Amino acid sequence: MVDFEPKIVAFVCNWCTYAGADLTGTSRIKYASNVRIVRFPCTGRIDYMLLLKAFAEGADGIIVSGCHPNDCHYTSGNFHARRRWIMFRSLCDFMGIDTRRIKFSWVSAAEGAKWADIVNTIVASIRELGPYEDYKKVVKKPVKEVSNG
Amino acid sequence: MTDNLYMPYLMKIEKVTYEAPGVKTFMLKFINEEDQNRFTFKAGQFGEYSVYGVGESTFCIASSPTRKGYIECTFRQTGKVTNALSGCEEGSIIGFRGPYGNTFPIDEWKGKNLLFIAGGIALPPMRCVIWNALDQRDNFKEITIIYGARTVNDLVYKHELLDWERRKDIKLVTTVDPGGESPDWKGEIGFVPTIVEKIAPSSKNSIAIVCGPPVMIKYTFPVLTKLGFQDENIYTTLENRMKCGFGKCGRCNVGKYYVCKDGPVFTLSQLKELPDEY
Amino acid sequence: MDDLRKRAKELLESSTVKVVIGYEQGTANKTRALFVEKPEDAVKLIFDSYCVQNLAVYVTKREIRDKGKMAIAATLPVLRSIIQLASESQVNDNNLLVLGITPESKLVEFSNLAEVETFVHQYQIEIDAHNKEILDKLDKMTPAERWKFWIDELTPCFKCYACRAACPMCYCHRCTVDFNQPQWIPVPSHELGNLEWHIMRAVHLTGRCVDCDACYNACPLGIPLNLLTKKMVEEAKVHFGGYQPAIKGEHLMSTYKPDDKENFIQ
Amino acid sequence: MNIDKWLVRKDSLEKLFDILKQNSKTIYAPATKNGKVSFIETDSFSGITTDYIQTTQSSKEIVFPRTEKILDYTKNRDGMSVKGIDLKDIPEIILWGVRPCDAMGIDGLSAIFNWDYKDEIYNNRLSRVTVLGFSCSKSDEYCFCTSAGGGPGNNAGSDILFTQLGTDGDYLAEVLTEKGSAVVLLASGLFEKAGEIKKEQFLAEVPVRFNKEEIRKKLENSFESELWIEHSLRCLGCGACAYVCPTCACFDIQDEAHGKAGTRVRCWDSCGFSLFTLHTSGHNPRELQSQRWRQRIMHKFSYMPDRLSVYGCTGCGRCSRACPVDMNILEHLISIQEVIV
Repeated sequence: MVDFEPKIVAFVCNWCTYAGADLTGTSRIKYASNVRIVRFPCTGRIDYMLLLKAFAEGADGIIVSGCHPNDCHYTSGNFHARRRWIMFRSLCDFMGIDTRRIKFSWVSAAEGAKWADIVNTIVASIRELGPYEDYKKVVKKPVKEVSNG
Repeated sequence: MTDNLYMPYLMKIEKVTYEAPGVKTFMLKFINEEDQNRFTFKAGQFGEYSVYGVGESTFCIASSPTRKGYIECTFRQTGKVTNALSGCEEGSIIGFRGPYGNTFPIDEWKGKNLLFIAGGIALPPMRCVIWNALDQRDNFKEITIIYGARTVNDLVYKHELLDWERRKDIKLVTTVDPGGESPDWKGEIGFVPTIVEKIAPSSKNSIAIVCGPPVMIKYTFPVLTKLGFQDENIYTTLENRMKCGFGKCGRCNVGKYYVCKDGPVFTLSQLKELPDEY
Repeated sequence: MDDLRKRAKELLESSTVKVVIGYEQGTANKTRALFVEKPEDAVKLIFDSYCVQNLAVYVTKREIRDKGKMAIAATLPVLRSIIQLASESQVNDNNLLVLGITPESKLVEFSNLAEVETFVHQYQIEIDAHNKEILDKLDKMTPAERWKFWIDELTPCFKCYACRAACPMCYCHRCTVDFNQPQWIPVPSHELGNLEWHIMRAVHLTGRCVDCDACYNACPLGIPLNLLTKKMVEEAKVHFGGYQPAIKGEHLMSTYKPDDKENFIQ
Repeated sequence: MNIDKWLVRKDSLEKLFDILKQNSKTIYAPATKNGKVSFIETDSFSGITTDYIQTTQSSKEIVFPRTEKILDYTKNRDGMSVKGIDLKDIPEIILWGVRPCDAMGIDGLSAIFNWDYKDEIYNNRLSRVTVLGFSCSKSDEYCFCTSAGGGPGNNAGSDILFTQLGTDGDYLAEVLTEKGSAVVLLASGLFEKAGEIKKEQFLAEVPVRFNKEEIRKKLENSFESELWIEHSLRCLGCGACAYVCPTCACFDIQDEAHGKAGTRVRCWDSCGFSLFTLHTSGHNPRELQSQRWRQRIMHKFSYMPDRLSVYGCTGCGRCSRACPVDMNILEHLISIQEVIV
């Protein structure tokens, strides 16, 4: 898939990763433009359902990123999020959802370079994996003419 | 109507009128000319208005069947579809399926007095009948309209209320719930049932049409009976959750009657036969 | 189970409770729930190896709960569900009296829920061998194979929500799937709708499921959807050392430890 | 109505299946999955399960699918283009191995879908389905088709009804409709003239348990009866009974949007759910489970006979089999007959 441009959705927390991404921009660091950033007050607010909706609407890869533990603006948002990510990721893996397409990371407001690096690596790996055909097939087949019993 | 029952007409929103907080009126024109000419309906019928990608919602056709070339609907922004509808501006496209349901038997009321009692957002189904009657005014004797709302601002069709007030051949009484009046409010103050009792229209040779929230209807019926109205001369409309509008999806039944096919217009005598399931 | 019948009769006669929830003989060799309100009906109560339905689902049902104080004949899974419901403040000592039935089918009456909790904590939530075997078989598959397995299993689902109805932990007055602003889970039972519903159910039961198989027994199509919640029980053990329903205890998914271990966050 | 009766040898059944397959017909037949027998698209005769009393789900799914697109729309700059379902796309289907109670259910569905307004989608699906019914030689305590106006050998709704004469005897084939004779024409070699055959002796024994006319009369003034509450205490309000039932036709209409385009979908719904009648204002005419259980029974045994002169129940007993809490409809109907005066 030479000309495949993966669609990546990034769910990021406003205080650290978004600020980090902002820093990436202000310090003129180039990174892949495939990522679409969605800003959240905190990683604690990033709901597992949003990841499923992202895949349902055609995303090929997802980044979920927020403040490092103990840096959370709301003290415990990222701790709660971490526990949810651990369990949700196991469930996704158990159901066969390709967890290589979901990247979890901590990026602080000062780590502009790390943000660019994370985006570039995931875009490269998803470009190699190709579009998320399995999920797209399930979405495209919303209504079976006559489903079996 | 194509053979697919579920296929709506495509309608363009010609005019959007802001009636009250969260209440809007749409004037809709058929995009396809023949549908426009072929389309007829009677007072009291309703339709399914659809916003594509969101869903369908049920409300009555608020314009009178005597006014050709367009239909109007009034709705309050409460659910998923009505929220999407109130987001539509003039010129956008929505769908309309109908007309469904039975009608107010206007022809039988010729030569009678008409008493319209409406509450809050229930004036639209009445407005359709009122204009229908007014467009053949001399068929009817006295026409009285008693319309109440929670506050002055909640009164819908404000400009039409003024027209009706100026007309000599109608008696219009508007009221607001106690505490809902504005300083320069000249109309009545009080709940609709109490105002009906105060005005005490005569029940001789007259028909009463009542639409409004269930609590208003519950307290208005006894007043009308006390005034001497017969059960079969009191008409009202029932509102139930609906999806198809033509008796298939099975959810709007009250006992063995389907509000979308045997209603929405019922007389009080019919209502009394219905089991307590509405 | 004569002492259960005798005790139920006494409780009703002294009207310490308004209703006793137990099992009665059903059609064919099935058993089903019975709500005894009159002392003389207590004789219909039975208990045998067929009594597997989780009766705790009824303690949050409005028509039963509004009758007044309830007594419930509870086997181990039901006891666990009751403690989990108590920890989510759905039941308490003055609206529920528990008649425990131990794994050795002996009647043990608990005077309060704390006693039930100590009894329940004697037993760990263990996935039975048969299901553990299936879980291991699935773990050995590649993600693509697991995906195919689950899409095939979930496609026949017609979203009758019997799994939700039969689960004592699914007592929400209005479930997320019943909201349409926004409509998180598609209503139609096509492949995407089924996938998202079963993922949502597994996530909402993580850390709350007591592995009683009520959902699997209720599914009219025999879909092995209890494997999802069993996997989450196993994962909870692997990552956080497992959990036990506890009235005052922490809930697995609404607390955290600063040193929660993981190997995938960069 | 003179039904022409044919004899089909035991081993020519497989040949019939293959002939139908060769004529590129899609065949749905009972097959086992997860220990449950359901109608699944089958390509080989050997894949068909034969020793079962009833499939878990009825064959309703074939004429009234659980999810069905009714229109497509696309928003474009100058407006909206909406396309209905192309009725010609609906495939030809052979329904193999339908029990008489399922076939009879089609009459109930057709009554609803053709009450005043004709539902062309349903009618088109039905017109493309050929129902090959198989009579019942076994029944269990859930079956009550004989009380609901049907029977183990009832041919209502079937295009051809096969009755096996004895455990591994040949089949009596009663051809009832043009679609049936079309199949006979297709495989005329396999159908031999059948003499006078009394099929009753090979049918299952299903005792009559109640009189549906009597129940219908009693239901008329039983709206306020306490029975509804007592019966429905253990009902959990799921949709299993409605979705396995051959005559339940209630549906929901939902829109699905993906960007600029989307579909409007009709999908199954159940009166057992509280959402079924919930108003946006929060008011719900049927708030309690007892009211919803009453609606289920009244609709099938009182409203449908009154309005559509067809009962909404064929006595298959599926709802009792599928119910997680053993809400046995037969038991409730019998107690209605005895208790309500």
